[in-house]
Amino acid sequence: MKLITAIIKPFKLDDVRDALSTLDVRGMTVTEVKGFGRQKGHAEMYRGAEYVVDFLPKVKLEVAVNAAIIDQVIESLISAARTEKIGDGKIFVTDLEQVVRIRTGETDENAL
Amino acid sequence: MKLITAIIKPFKLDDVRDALSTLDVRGMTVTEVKGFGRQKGHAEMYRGAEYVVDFLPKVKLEVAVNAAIIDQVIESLISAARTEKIGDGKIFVTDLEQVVRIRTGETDENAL
Amino acid sequence: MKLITAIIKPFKLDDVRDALSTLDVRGMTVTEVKGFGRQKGHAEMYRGAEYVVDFLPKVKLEVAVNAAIIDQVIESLISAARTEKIGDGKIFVTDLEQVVRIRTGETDENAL
Amino acid sequence: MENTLELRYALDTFYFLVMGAFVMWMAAGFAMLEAGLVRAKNTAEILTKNIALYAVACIMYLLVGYQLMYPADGVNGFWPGIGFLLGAENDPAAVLRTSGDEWYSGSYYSARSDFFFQVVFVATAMSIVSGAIAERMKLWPFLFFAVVLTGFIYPLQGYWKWGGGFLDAAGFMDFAGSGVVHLTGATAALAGVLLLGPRKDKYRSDGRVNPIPGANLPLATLGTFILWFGWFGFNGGSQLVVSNIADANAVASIFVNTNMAAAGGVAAALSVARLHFGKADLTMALNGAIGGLVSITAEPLIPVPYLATLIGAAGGVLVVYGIMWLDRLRIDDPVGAISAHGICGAWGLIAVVLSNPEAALVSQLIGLLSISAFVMAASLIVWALLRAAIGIRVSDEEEFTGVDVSECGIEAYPEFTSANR
Amino acid sequence: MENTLELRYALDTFYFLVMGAFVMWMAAGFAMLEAGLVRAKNTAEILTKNIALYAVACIMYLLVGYQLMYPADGVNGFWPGIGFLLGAENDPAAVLRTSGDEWYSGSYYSARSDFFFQVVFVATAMSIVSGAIAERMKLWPFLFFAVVLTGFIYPLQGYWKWGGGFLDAAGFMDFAGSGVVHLTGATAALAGVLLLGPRKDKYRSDGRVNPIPGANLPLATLGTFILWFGWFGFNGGSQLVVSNIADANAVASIFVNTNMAAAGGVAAALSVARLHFGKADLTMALNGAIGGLVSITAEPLIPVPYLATLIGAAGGVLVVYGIMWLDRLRIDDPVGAISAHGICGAWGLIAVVLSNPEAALVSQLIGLLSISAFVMAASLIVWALLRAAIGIRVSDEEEFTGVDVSECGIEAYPEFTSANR
Amino acid sequence: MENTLELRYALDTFYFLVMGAFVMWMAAGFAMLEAGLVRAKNTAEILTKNIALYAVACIMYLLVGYQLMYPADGVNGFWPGIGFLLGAENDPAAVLRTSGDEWYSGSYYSARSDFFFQVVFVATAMSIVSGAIAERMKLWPFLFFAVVLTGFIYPLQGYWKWGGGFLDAAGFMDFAGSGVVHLTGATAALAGVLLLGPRKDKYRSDGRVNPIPGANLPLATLGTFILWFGWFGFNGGSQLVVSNIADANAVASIFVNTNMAAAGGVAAALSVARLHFGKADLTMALNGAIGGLVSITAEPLIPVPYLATLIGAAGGVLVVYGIMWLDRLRIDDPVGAISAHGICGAWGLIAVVLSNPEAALVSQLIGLLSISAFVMAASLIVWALLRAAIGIRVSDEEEFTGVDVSECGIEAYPEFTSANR
Ligand SMILES: Nc1ncnc2c1ncn2[C@@H]1O[C@H](COP(=O)(O)OP(=O)(O)O)[C@@H](O)[C@H]1O
Ligand SMILES: Nc1ncnc2c1ncn2[C@@H]1O[C@H](COP(=O)(O)OP(=O)(O)O)[C@@H](O)[C@H]1O
Ligand SMILES: Nc1ncnc2c1ncn2[C@@H]1O[C@H](COP(=O)(O)OP(=O)(O)O)[C@@H](O)[C@H]1O
Repeated sequence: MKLITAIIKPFKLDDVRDALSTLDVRGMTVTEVKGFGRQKGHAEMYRGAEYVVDFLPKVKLEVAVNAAIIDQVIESLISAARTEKIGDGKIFVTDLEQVVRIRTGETDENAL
Repeated sequence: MKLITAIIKPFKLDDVRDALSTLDVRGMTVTEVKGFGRQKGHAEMYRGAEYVVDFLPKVKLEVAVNAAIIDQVIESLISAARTEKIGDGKIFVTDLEQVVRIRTGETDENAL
Repeated sequence: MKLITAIIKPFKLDDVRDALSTLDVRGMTVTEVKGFGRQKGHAEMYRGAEYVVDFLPKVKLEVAVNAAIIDQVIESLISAARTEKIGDGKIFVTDLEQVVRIRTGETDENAL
Repeated sequence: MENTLELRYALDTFYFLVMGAFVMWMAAGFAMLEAGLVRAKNTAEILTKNIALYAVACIMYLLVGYQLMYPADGVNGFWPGIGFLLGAENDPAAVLRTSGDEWYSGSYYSARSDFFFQVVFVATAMSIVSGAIAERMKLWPFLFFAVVLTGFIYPLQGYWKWGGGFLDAAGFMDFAGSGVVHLTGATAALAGVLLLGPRKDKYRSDGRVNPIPGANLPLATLGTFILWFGWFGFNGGSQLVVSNIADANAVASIFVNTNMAAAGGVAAALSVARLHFGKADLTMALNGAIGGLVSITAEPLIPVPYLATLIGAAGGVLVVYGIMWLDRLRIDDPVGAISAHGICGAWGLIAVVLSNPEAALVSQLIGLLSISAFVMAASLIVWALLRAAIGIRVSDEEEFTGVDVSECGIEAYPEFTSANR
Repeated sequence: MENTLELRYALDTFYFLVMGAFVMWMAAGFAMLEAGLVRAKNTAEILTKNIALYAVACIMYLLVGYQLMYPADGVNGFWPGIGFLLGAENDPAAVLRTSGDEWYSGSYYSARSDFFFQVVFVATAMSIVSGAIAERMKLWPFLFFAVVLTGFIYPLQGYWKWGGGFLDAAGFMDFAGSGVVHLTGATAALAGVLLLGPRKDKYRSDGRVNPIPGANLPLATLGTFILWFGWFGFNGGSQLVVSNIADANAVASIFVNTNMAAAGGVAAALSVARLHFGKADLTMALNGAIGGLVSITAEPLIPVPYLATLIGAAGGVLVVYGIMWLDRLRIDDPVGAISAHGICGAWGLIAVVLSNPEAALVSQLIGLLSISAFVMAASLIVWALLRAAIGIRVSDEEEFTGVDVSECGIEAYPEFTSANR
Repeated sequence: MENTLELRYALDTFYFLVMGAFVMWMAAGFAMLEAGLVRAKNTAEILTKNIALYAVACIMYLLVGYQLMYPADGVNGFWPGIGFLLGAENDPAAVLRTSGDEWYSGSYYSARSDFFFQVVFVATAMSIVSGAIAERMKLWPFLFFAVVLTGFIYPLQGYWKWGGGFLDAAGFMDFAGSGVVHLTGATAALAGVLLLGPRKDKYRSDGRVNPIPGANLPLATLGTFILWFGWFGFNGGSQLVVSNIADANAVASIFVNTNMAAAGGVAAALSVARLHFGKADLTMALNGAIGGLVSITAEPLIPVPYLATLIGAAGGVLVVYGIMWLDRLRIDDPVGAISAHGICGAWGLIAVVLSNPEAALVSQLIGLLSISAFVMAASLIVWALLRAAIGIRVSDEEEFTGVDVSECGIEAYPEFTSANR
């Protein structure tokens, strides 16, 4: 099993979720994060003084999937999240050694 | 060392923390997240229009532990977090290659 | 590639970001978390009743880096984040199997 | 005797000023109500609109509107003739020369106090608009519309009734402005909404409504209480005079009826919400209070308090169904202003015939239609011109990010919200 | 002369209406104070309770309560006899026929203005209840209790003193309602809390108190300032008449004393908090202001301002210790209403003897006990019946999720909070 | 005749009390404005300061200040002589013995109502200070300063003008207190800020300004609306008498001018912000309203409304540039109080000569300089003594964590914010 962690633009969340639902992805976990990267924050003014908002609001998506479908998931994730503008985000894949469903105690593939 | 990531129901957080304290777990990190899974969100009404709250509030717990005690930790985590209702959450285990304590520079097992 | 996850004190975030910018680190992702560890929360009073705030505000930093520069990054991270007071936080390193840049589809080292 | 006249004049002026200050306070009520019912990302901008429209209303009504609405001599029943600025203040000596009988033929309270009371009414009308077009209209075209509404559109139709124009002659009754103020504001708002379209994502392609919850309901509740309080000035001051037993009794009746209508509106709206949604939707209770208040405004004096309660309750029912009905028509009004001020305003005009023997249904309908047709036409033209000239709607991206950042450059709650809502 | 009578009548009526409007504004104060001191997840519901109870109070007092409290002819000192609706408005001609001496024997201001002033008092009493039972009581049983309290319980004991019943005859003094209004509200609240029990997790098994911080302290502060402001109407209007030198002086003294008592309450409560907790607990300062105000309400006229300050300061001390003491008894009152209105209400009744030579401690105690015993008994019965019939407490799960979702179906701050608090 | 005197007395007293209550309400306005413009972590503390300073002001002015400012017989034009407590209330019989001509030589309204009106002014002056020193000054030294300012510094300079001292003799004109109240408050604030230094991180080493956005702009807007409303009492009550035609006209003019100046201030500040920043900075619009109000306060009676609008607009321009200029001088004022009350206060004093033929620029400048020099010197001394004795600034760590936790032990919004802002 693999854990796919994707940093995406917040307003793409619904699209991505819909895209993944069509695959065999049964769940995901979402965190609000702030991102820092090539995309630069915008300058704002407050009472005459300028300042730059460095960190941009992003959404982090964590999806545990069966290793078998990983390419498929990444592909559909990319096509749903892509705007082709800078700041679209990244996908990270890590290995999952073990998965347990708390309710039932089922483990690994069965627990996804 | 392993990193245990658990998605649990928010009101179980205190129970889980208490359970882990009895083991040799010295710290943990908690993030508020939103979950999406088999458990469906509830329908709400606002000014006569219905809508479904898809994403449910969950809490993500990250605990770095010595590989030796991992089964024990998972077991006690499960029994503290379980309500046997849908949506109890998942536990993911990943491998930790390195751990450093920032204050002292201690590494690996000593840093936990 | 490796994923460096650091739990640090919130007010050290700017220093850490500045320190990493001088290295070849192009991006990072930041999450607000609550930490539980050796550092104990402080007692507060509300209307005559005392209570202890257990969980302390921390910031979680995730930085994906080329395995080659990992020691360098950790070192500069530590020196920027350290206050030598309890609660300075931890650094965790995990292996990243795959990285994709959503905008371009570039992968791995190129995607960082 | 002299002293008595002085005292009457003084008491009526003071009463007028206090009632006017209460109405001015309604500006804060609208600002809070609207700020509470929009999303966090559009809150600073709606606040800016509210305080700026109040300033615009004061300035425009001073320069043009007051003279237009209350001309010394109207050209005819439809057209007052163009006039500017204020007239002179009353001369104390002249006031004292008036004998008791002539007293009330002139307005024997301070002329400046009359202006003050009138100017806060204009601001009320314009405040209604800001709520309905919230979360998607550009700031500057809105303020330009405020210039036209408060300087020209409102005073013109106001002249028809309160300035002694053709609606007054036709026996149209509108004591404190269910029509002249509230229906006018709601109609101008509706015109804007029609040209503006709904907020993105409000209506789904499958025809269902996507609710967009307000960010701060305590604020919305506070706004409603402020409006309720201010309405004692709005209706109570519209008696114009308090300095004798009959008028004092009248003002007291108006206070009681105004309060009871709002109470009836809350009770009814909450009950309807409970019935239809199964839950006690607070926002509907708030709209119910306002619906009740608007409904009694055309005739707050004559009904017994029980009838006033019922008129308000009917307003509370109407406002809830009105909101759902407008949503079905895809007329998107984030705060329910069109329903509360428009539908209940119309109902208020009609309800006059329930208690006032001098009112006729047909006159009321003539008034209702004249005001709404004129305001709709004039507003549509102004909004359309603005749309053609500079655009009235923000871009999709600005709407997504929130107009606070795009229009005001600041956030209303920079520490409380995450940006991905 | 005629004109002078007319003017007196007009001025007193206008004064009464303005003071009444100030008191109505207190409804907003209670709503904000309570909304600020509960958790975010219970905010929309407490707001709904507040606006709905105000509506219920107005309707019930109109239909039954007013006639019950101020009957034309009470049956005896305890029982006014059943009556409904309002009496007639004063006839101007009859008023003018009154000679100067008889003038104040009748209430020569508008009868409707009297109703208005009275009805906002009832709402105040009921507002006290909503705070104490917050965060765990169901909405609809609460509103049913409001029907009974505002229609029957409050007017009945009100009759005893202000309607000319046995407490009045016994020489009990309660100028503006430390007992009739505040103690009544607090006692009804205490009865509810006793049957309801504390919020889950408020008291730990080891006997310690688990603080549950309020979600929005600026709101609570705003509410306190609103109450402070409204109290000028509450006490100042209770002089009933302002139209001559002596009464005008009296009203002025009341304003000064009311203000000074609140100031004393803040200073004292903050000092006690500083002493005991080491920090300047804002919520105690807020409770101190209210405690000071309640304390002076039974006799805001006679004390010199220095004494008024001290009476208020004593109230500020009492309210802080009262809150801690009630917590030790596991009587859970999220906003401190029982302490501020009950304990300080009792103190206010007793403090009358410090300045009013006509007051006797024993009469004050008789009043204190009669009111609190009756209200406690009546309220316990009503709450118990409601509990048996439909339940008064939400389920544990609803309490955990928050009553906003379960009772109102909406959240007060949907964008600001995360759900796991 | 007797009745007429009684009525005049009663009406003027009632007017005074209502206007005073409006001014008292400004305390809430300052509290909300300041709470909205600081960061969340410093909100409970600023609220505590605001309610506590109001209490301190009332107590100190009662004990010392009032007698100092309005002595029966001043020692000389600079020094009133030490006095304590209030004088006696007017005796009705004595009032009635006064013949018409003498009437206004004495203040024939209730003496207590005069105290009430005056005491809320002191609180206003002190409220100005709390905003400017926000987010970094300790609570208790601040309250100690409040003791000195409201008991001594304010009354002393107040005596110079309003108590009949040397500035009054010099022909200095300050109708409602652009100088006596607003400039005084702003100067005391400036003295504090100079000794206190800017908030950490406000000014970068490269000379640029680091903006620190306010946490809750709806609250700040509400505060501004409250101030706007309360200002009708502030200026309108300063006519002191309303009970005849000429005075009633005067009060009405003051209401209109006050309103127009605020409107002008909003319009001008918003336009300047638009011009310079490209966006409609809401906080500048709010400061503009206050700047306009302060500007008209020295002479709200004589200008025609168009001139009042322009005087207010000039205030709106000044306040924006003033804020940017003070930032360049590294004078850190989180809410813009020094600019709005100080710079606009000075401008208001000067603007008197535009409409009042009896005013002379040189007298105005003498007043401006006397007040600001004295208040600056006295305040610097008190702040410096406090700094030496107990320190006035919180530690760096407390400033980082927020003074809510360190000074009050509680958070203003415990559920809304994350701690790493
Ligand atoms: N090395 C990194 N480690 C962790 N997160 C990163 C890294 N680089 C980028 N990110 C995240 O991805 C987001 C988008 O990256 P950015 O460089 O702005 O644009 P793009 O994805 O188009 O290259 C950032 O805001 C940040 O949250
Ligand atoms: N494949 C997944 N990847 C990441 N998180 C998941 C995944 N499946 C479930 N989760 C998380 O676990 C939570 C509970 O899962 P759910 O399917 O609702 O119930 P259960 O745990 O009882 O099977 C979800 O809300 C989500 O946060
Ligand atoms: N075993 C662990 N797993 C996950 N996070 C941890 C663990 N131990 C500590 N942390 C995180 O690191 C933070 C600091 O740890 P703490 O023990 O308080 O001090 P120190 O880092 O100085 O040893 C904690 O607040 C927590 O967020």
